[in-house]
Amino acid sequence: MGEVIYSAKPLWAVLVSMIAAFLILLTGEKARNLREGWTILAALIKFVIVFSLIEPVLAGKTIEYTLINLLPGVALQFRVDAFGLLFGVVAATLWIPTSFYSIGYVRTLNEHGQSRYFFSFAMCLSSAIGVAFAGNLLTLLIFYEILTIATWPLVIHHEDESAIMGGRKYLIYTLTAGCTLLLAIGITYSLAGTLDFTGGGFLAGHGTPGLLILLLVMFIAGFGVKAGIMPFHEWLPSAMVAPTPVSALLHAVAVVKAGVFGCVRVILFVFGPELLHQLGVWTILAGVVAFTVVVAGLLALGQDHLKRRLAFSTINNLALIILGVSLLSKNAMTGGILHIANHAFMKITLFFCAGAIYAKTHKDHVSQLDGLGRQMPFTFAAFTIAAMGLSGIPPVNGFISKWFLCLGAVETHQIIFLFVILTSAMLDVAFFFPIIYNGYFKKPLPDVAAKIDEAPMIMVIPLCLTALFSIVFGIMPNAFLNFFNIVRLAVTNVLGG
Amino acid sequence: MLEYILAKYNFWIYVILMMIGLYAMMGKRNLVKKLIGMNIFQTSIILFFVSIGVKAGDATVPILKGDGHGHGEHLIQVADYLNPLPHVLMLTAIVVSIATTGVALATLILIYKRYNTLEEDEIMAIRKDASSYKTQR
Amino acid sequence: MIKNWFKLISLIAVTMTGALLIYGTHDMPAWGDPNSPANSHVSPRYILEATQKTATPNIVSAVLADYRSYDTLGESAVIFTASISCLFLLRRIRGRKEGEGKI
Amino acid sequence: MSDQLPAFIIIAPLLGAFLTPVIGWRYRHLCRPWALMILAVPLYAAGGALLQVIESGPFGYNLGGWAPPWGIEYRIDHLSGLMLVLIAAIGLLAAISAKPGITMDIRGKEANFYTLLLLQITGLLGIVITGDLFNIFVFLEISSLSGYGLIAHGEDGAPMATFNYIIIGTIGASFYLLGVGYLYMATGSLNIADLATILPNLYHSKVILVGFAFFTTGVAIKMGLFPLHTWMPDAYTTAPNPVSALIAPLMTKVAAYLMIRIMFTLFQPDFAISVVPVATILGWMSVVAIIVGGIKALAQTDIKRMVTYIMIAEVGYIVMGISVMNRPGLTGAILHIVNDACMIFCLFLIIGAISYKGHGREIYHFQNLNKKMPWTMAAFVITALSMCGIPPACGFFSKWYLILGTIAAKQWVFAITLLASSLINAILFFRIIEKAYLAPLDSGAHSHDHDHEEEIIARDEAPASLLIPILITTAIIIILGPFSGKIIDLVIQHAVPATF
Repeated sequence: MGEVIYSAKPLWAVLVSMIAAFLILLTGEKARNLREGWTILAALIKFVIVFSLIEPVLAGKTIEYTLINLLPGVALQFRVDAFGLLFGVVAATLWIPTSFYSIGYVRTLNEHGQSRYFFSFAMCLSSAIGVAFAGNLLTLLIFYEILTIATWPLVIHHEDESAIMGGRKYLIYTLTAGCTLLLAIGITYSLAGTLDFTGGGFLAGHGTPGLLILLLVMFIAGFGVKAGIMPFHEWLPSAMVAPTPVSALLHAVAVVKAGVFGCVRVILFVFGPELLHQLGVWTILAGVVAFTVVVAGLLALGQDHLKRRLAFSTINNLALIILGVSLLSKNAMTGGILHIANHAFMKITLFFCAGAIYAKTHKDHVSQLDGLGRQMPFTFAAFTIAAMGLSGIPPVNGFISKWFLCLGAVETHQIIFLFVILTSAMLDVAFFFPIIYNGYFKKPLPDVAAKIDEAPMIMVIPLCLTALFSIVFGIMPNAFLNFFNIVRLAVTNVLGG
Repeated sequence: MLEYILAKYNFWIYVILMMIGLYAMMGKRNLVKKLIGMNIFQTSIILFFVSIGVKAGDATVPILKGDGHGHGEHLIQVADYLNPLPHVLMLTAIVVSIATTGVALATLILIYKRYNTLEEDEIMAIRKDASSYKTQR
Repeated sequence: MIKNWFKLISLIAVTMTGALLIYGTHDMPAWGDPNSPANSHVSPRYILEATQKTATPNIVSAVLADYRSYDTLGESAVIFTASISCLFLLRRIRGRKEGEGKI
Repeated sequence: MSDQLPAFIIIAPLLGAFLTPVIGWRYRHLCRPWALMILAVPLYAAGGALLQVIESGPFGYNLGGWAPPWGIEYRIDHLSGLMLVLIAAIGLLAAISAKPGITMDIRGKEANFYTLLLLQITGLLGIVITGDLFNIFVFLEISSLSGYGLIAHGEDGAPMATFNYIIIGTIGASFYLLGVGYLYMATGSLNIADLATILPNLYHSKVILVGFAFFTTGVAIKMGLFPLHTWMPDAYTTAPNPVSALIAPLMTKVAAYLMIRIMFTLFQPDFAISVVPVATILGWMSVVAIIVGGIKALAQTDIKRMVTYIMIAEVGYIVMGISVMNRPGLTGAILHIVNDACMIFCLFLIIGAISYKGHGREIYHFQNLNKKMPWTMAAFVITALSMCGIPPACGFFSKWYLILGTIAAKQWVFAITLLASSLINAILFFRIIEKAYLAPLDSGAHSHDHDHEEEIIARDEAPASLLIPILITTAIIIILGPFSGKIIDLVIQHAVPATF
């Protein structure tokens, strides 16, 4: 790794939305515009700070900021490397459209508890950035736990029975996972004496293979809960009771991505490809996630509730990311990491669309959408673009990541995984295209307006923008935010050379 | 053997006394009896302590013979006087024991005013009735 | 039945405690041994010095009120605490009926 | 002045206590300012003492100018300095917050109340500061006796609970005294530092073994370690609210401090490992304590009683940290003493605030409480999260060190118990948070698009004298978390024996 810059920028990136969160709470319901002003302001400042980090990181530098020493060898420390930056940029960028969209959504539906909603939202973003910029496992865990708690008020937002049950399920899953992680991190520390992420891992040469495998299982189980890996995915569809922007944030940007991010951090920066090859567990790991990919795709087919269908699609795609990384070949890794960003843009578009449809028409089942494409053309166009992207159809950005994933699968000489990836793409087609077909070509239901009658502009513009960006990044992966270069750098950091 | 018993028997007696007191504190159901047990227990500890300070032979109470300014009739011999420290400690312990007894008696007065009995079983029965009454309400 | 069961438990606990205490006496210096550690480590100095240092022929008083006077301060605090505790518990405040709000 | 600083820590509250009834004789309303003024002195002095320890290492103070084994000495090292500051700070906050509780339960007896409060704090401070085994007993009795008096003045059932506490507490104190007697018999000394140099030659003496056993049992009774906890839930549940807030967090922690003193200063650490298997026994007892405490807490609907059972589990944490006998474990135990004192204190204050506002303590009484008492409930949430071990609140960090300790000792059962216990805590607290923050489920009227027609619930916050201490404690809970590294660096790492 190259030069290290000491700067408080990562800290500010985390703090800005935390401060905003408290300002939101203090402002309260009385001054709504001011309250929403804080959200937007914080989102913009956060984006500027994170954006300013891209250039030095791409120049091979690492930005470091130590807050407090906790243990010999462990500090509360931020360290921005390429991989962390990727997640950070995605989260910070997507917060801007999400905040606008949220404002539209909660005002259209006249939701209750708006202050709590925006407060939790800002806290989520803070902790997501904290997860991204964490320099070691303990710091990561700290922000990961804050994220868990900050999301809970969002999940139970509706305060009806299904919301509370969903919230309980969510807490039980994620807190248990947090405990598992705490234990795993404790063991890691007692083995290696350090917790700092190192490209290529730092656990090699410590402990017995049996213990290391146990450790890997604990880590993957711990982070896998948020990432929705198969035996632990149960909470995710239940958490769909949350308001749609929350689902968008949950599924596209912050929460589940934090889980995936953690998995990838552990695989690449704690264990490292070499150690995993030595232990010979990568095929098992890849097998488990491949199973998740396929089964989640199949389950998605059976869902009539639109958001539940999207939830299973999320599980499917997240598993795809981890699959790419656990294949441990260069291209697969590139594809997997790049898919973090690409999937975020596409999935947030899809959720925005689902939310716009719900806000306008109060419909949330696939079977109710017949002919709605004529009433809401922009929404449906965006939906189509994102769905195409997820199915791997060029020129949308999903194609690029899937292409690299396929290349990587071929590199490993395990053709089965290539089949898995292709099957997944086909399943994507199978569960998305009926929606598009229903929307455009089916005979409109009686309650569908004949003329164009979209959701409020403040909701439609963000979803169009994210869809647009999905195409732009499909054509020029390096546009604006240099995603592709960042990913390449991250992979180089891991594999060296 | 006899020597061994002679060397230890008085500690044993105090231990037996202590255990009588401890049993009363734990096993008796009458609160006053518990309190009496507590007193026996504490007193036996005091006796135990005091017996540490004993010196066999001619040792006497630790009050110096002499003019009180160190110019005694003869040189002070350590073996002539009992060990004063346990006595000092036990003066404090006696006070502590009295104080505890006092506070315990004060709570007993409160208990008696409220329940009109000092039998633990009866008090428990009354409290059980009261709480079931509360839940019914 | 339950009562007896409880007493049995107490009896066992008490017997075990007593046995432990008696077991501990095994290594004790003999009763009245003038050379036991208790009689030879700290206390001789009290006997030898007390009159010069404190001008008190009664060594117990000297130790009580001077060497370990701080214990004695604590002792008076204990008595004070107990008296205030009793006062606190038993004093009746005018205008407040006894047992008010209680069963 | 600064040489005599340690003396002020005890003398000020003690003399203050003696004078309080005199002041209260005529001017009852002056008792509170007087007590607060008095309590500021030990806080200042303890802070100064801690700084001095940090700067120049442990120091002693000979009372009356008598050299240690003959006279009584104060011994202030890193551990006792930390404890002094903790006790003085919580004592002051408790005295500030006592006002509403007094007007509720103890009207008319302010003078006596503040006297006993000062004596209680004197006793606790004295236990920590003194370097003499018998002097510890005297202060233990001061704090116990004032505690008995304060607790017995509680709600219905308090006298009975207090009587049980007196009996069991006296057994504990007497066991401690017997331990002192056995040690004195074998060594002839009462000074801890002196004993620590004499004892290693006598480790295989049966007198010492029995003395140690009685020390530990006596202290375990005072701290409410599992099978000896029976007095605790009743006593702390029935005590008046300001009293439970003062005594519950401090008494158990001071007893835990005593246990650390006995095992690591008075005796060498390897005594408890190799000579007698005390460490193992304590470890398994703590496992049972954590599990039983958690399960019993789950069974309670009265939140105050629930917190007392949580305390039993938390005592288990501390003992577990001690029992693993390694550096991270003991660090975690000491850190948890500080953290847990703050958290339990805050919880009892919140319970006091809620009761003061006339709400019941059953969980269903928490309905809508977030609208009536938003600040109190926010503090409750933060404390609850800290109890569940959610960062950045302080609970997470002590848990982290404790888990490192269990891992280093390869005690997997211990580690899993700790984790399971934080999950139990999560269930315990989230069922209350759900109740407090969420609309009632059975109202049925909760449709998706309700138009702000929720009934307006007036804000009805606790008085400032109670609310401000709550918020200060909450702030401390958050700040202690990230700064635990600093505390360990400056203080706790020196308190852990160098052999670890």
